[in-house]
Amino acid sequence: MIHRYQGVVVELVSRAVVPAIQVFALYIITHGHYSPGGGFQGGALLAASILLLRFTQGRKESYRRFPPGAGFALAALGLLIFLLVGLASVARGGSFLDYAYLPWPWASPETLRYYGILVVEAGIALTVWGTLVVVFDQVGTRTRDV
Amino acid sequence: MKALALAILGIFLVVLLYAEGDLPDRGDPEAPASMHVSPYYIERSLSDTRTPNLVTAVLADYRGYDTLGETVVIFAAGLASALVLLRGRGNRDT
Amino acid sequence: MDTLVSTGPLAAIAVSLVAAGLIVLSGKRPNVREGVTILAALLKFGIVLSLLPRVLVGQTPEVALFEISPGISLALRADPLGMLFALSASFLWVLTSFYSIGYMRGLGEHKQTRYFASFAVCMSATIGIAFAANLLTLFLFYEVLTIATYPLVVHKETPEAMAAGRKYLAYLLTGGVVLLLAVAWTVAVAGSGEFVPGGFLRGAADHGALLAVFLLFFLGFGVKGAVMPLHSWLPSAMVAPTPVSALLHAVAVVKAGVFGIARVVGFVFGPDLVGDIGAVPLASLLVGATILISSLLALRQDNLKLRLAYSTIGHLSYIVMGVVLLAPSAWTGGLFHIVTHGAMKITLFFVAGAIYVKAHVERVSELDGLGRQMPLTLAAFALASLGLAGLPPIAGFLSKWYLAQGTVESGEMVFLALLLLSGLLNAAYLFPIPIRAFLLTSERFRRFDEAHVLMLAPILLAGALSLLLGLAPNALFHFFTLISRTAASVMGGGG
Amino acid sequence: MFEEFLGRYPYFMTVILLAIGLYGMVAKRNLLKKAIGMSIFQSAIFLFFIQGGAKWGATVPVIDPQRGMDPAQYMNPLPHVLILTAIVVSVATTGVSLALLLTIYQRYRTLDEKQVLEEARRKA
Amino acid sequence: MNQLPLLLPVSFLLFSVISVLAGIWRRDLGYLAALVGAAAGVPLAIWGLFRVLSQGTVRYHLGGWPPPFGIEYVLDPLAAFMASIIAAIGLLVLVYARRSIDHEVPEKAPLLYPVALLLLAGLTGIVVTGDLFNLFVFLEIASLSAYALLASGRGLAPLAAFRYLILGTMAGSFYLLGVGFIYFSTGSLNMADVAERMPPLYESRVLLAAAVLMVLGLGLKMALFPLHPWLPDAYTYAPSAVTGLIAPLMTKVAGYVLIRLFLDVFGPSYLRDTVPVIAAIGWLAAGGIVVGSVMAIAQRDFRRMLAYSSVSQVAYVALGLGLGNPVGLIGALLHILNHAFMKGCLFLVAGGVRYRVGVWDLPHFAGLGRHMPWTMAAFTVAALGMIGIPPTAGFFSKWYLVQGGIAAGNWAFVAIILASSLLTAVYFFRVLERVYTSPLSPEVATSRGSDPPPGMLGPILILAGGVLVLGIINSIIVTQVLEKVASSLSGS
Repeated sequence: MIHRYQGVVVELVSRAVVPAIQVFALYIITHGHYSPGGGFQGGALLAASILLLRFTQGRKESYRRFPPGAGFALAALGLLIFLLVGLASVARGGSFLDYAYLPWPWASPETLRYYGILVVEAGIALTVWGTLVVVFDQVGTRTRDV
Repeated sequence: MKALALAILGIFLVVLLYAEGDLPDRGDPEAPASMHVSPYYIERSLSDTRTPNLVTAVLADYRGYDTLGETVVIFAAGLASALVLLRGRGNRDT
Repeated sequence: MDTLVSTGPLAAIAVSLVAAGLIVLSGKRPNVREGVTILAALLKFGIVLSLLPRVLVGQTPEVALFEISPGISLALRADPLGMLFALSASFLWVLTSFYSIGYMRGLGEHKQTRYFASFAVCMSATIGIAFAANLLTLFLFYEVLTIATYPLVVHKETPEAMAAGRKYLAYLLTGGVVLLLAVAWTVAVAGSGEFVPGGFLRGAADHGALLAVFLLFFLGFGVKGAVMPLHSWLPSAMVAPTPVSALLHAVAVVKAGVFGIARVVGFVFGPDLVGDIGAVPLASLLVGATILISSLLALRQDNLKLRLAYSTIGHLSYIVMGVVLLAPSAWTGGLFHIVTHGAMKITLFFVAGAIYVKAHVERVSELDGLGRQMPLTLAAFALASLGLAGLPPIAGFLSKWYLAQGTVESGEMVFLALLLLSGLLNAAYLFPIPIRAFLLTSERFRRFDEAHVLMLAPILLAGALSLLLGLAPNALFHFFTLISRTAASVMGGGG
Repeated sequence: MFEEFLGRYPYFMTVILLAIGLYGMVAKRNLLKKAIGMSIFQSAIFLFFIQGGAKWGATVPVIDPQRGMDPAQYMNPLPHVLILTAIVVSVATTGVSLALLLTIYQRYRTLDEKQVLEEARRKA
Repeated sequence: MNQLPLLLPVSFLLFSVISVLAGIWRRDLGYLAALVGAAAGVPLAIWGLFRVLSQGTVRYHLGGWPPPFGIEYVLDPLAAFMASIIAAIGLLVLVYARRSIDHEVPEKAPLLYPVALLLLAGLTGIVVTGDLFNLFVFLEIASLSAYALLASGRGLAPLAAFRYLILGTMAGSFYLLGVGFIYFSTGSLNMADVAERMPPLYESRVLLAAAVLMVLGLGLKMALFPLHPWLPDAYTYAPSAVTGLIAPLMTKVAGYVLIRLFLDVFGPSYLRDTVPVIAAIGWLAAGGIVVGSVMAIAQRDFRRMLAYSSVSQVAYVALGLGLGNPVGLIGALLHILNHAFMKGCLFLVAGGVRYRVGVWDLPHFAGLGRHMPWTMAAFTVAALGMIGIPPTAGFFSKWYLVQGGIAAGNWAFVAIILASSLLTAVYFFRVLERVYTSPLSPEVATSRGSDPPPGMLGPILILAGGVLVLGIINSIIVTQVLEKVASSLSGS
């Protein structure tokens, strides 16, 4: 499934589209506070961009852009961010995931919550991104001979 | 096995149709679900979290821990599918 | 009755458990292993004996350990009845230990470590049963005894032994389950299950339910006590090595069953209540039938150990009969029979084992003339046979005498007749053995060749004990005092 | 009457979908079809939750300054949140199930339950 | 704020993530991190248990939001009790897993340990949560991990895992649907809040439907007869360490959820008196006990036999619940603990035999008593426990269950419990007989005879010792922990 697509149009368009998808994904993640969106959706888009690379650029190129092992690292990192945000408020005496206790004493609780949500959404996005690519890589590299 | 499966299906349908009578109507503003917990989110979200999107506010803050669990589920799925497909070199058990 | 906190009962149990561990560890060195066995046997007997003086002056050494179920402790108490059983079992263990070593070495048996270790665990459990102060504790040790006996039954590992083992487990585990139900039911209606002389169940439930509980107890313990029709595991289990048959299937295991029945009648229900709920007719019918039928069956056995096994079944039912007749003399006779039958039957089994080791004979019909080769052994056999048949001055006479008195007291003249008849039957199946051995001759046995002293000495001692108990029932260990005190407390307990 | 119908029919639709999904899960012999049935079943549950969050005369749960913060003006956000989570769970389950199907296919070259068992017996 | 309830699941999660990251760097470190995580869980769980027992239930508001609005964690005696079991079994099995996994499925090792930790996180999350939906999320975490772990065996393992996945997802969905019904009729997801708002709705059909659906779902998860057919295959093909982890915990936690729903959500009076759901569970369990035991007798594969025995043993838990009285419930809870130790021990023994002998057919057990003395001694203890011979732990759960049956006047249940211990004796003594009295089978005789390496033998012996110790101290557990849990039943 992961091989280079023989065709100039597809190659060029996909090269152009991938960054656009990724920017849009960032928008989705960050704009989740005001409109439907957030980490899951954005993460899925990010993953989609990588999958597009995998479909069109072939192994060599797309593995250079996004190594197969990076999926695990990203997924773990995203989850780690989530957990650490939670534990950060624990460290300051609050409840787990109580963003009002985040270590940034100058801001008001609601502002802290606002940014807390943002950080958490970013963590989710990383996890979703990494995991979807991992699943694809696992299944995709196996189905070549099927 | 088959009989068991169909029995489950039968019980399931009977239960669902039996329950139908006492479920609140669709869109009923007086339904318990709309009366009890959710008004709190609608009224407080903006002042608590400065987030107008209620779904995001509930998802990532009020019920943020569910979302952590959800992230773990995704993470678990990644690990799980990789674990299932892991295969050692020269260890093709077919 | 004074109670007295004492770790004695606990130590008596622990000694052989620890010994079992040491035996396993020293498995590679037979001498150490057997040294441990002997030492543990002596030590255990010593500990039990050391409790005796205090019991005789009316104190009750007891110890309650941790709770094993809310409100029920693992409690041990050396009351006269328990002392009676513990004393006879632990004394006979000493004899059997010596005998075992001679027997196992004489035959070069395999897996002796497993054998001695299981034996030690069995003895722990037996003493635990004797000293148990409440139903749950009794049940715990009872089940341990069941399991620990299993390796001994299957010791030979022949297909026959394995089949006997399965049969043994099927009967005994089922009995255990029935017993568990009875114990749980008792605890459910009465609270704790702590033994009280004269019983504690009166008024705890209506008579129908109590009758059901009693029958469950009777069946549960009756399996071990080999009351017909629950007896058939016992003859099968005779495939075990003879010391096992001797101690466990004549003294410890089966006596644990009848001891349990005595406990239940005397200390859970109380004789009066047992009478009131109408349990006596059924129980005594079973027991009477057992005495008669087992004696008849014993007559038909050619295999010496099987004949002894059926004889055991009958004699166990003597004890049960004494217990369920509910008269003081019957109790005295029944309980005394625990001791006397133990001494006599162990003699007989020891002899059977010695014959097997020295002459490799298992059948009665092949014994002709053996008296030449092993006169001392067979003399002991003759002595014990006379005792079992109930001839004075040997121990069996006394217990039968009291039993007979009991039948008169309770007005059950049928049982008196039964007693006399079965005495005749006893004579009929036991006397031919020494008679053949001494009076007939055969080519095979000419030379004087007694068993090894490790086997012979226990035989003679056990035989001597049978005689001594008949001449002076209170000699040595004050068995008779213990018994009369038990009977008095149970009958006078008012419950 | 029509109101009544509108208030009830989504539920019956959901039940029908649930039944289809459940039937697929339990009665189909092809493993992939079982997985598809599972997806249908889960989706039906999502619909059940979502339609339960509806409220006549209310809008999407994003605070609109013109409408203020009156609970009657917005739909119940909680079912949406729950279903977002449940969707993720469903995606995860589907992913794992596909990975499993892939291994099964690689080992036995078929996804028919009976044939898989026959193959396994043949190999053993 | 007392962070205690949170610590267990979150620390498992954290170490799982660390284990993945460390494993990318160096494979051994992944295992080490997982082991540290599991080891950290035990003192936390025990600490939690003591804390709860001395100072009462700890309630924890995640995100700082008060209960009906936020998610609540409730560490009460029951939850702390379950968490301790999970943590203890988890640690022992992870220690054991190293050698066993390297022997059976070495290629799976890099990811197996993080997934195992996720399983533990999921199970502890289920145990401490006080929120119906959060429970679903953690149930799915645990289930997903379990599917993957079970699928990592050889042969038919993926198919067995797939079947389990289908049925497990069905079960989860039933549960979710039940949560939906509860939510739409009460408006709340918090267990305590739901329980409060429920009594006026006791006539509602929706509530009944929710109860039936949830019981159906959890019955599937806990392999309650007749919903058990997924279990034997799943346990038979998985690597032995995996079965050793999942068999003691997974079905029991589903049983725990059932108990939790019964006690704290629907309320005992509803499920027991208003609608006879509890009685139905009891009768199904009675059927399961018999069927599981009989099927176990018919098996030739050691682990398949154990799997069917699990069907029967988990039905004990359901039966204790089905009795609907405090003593029965104590029996059920005690059996969760005892069975975790006994079954864990037995499956680990199976792995040990596999390690030395290579197979786990019953005929190959012949003569192993000499060959691997310690392993088989542990096996003997655990088997006696399963049969219910005192003083092992198994006897005492049977004891309380029988007492519960007598108290409920339900003689049929009493008879079934007692009869099933005899059936259990049949299939275990059959093995014991082989182990100790048959000659070694020829294939085995050639291999080196000894117990498995200490890393595997240690956990086996600890579990076997636990079977004995738990029997001796059962009264402490009952009076200190379980009676507090069951007392809520005696009032009504």
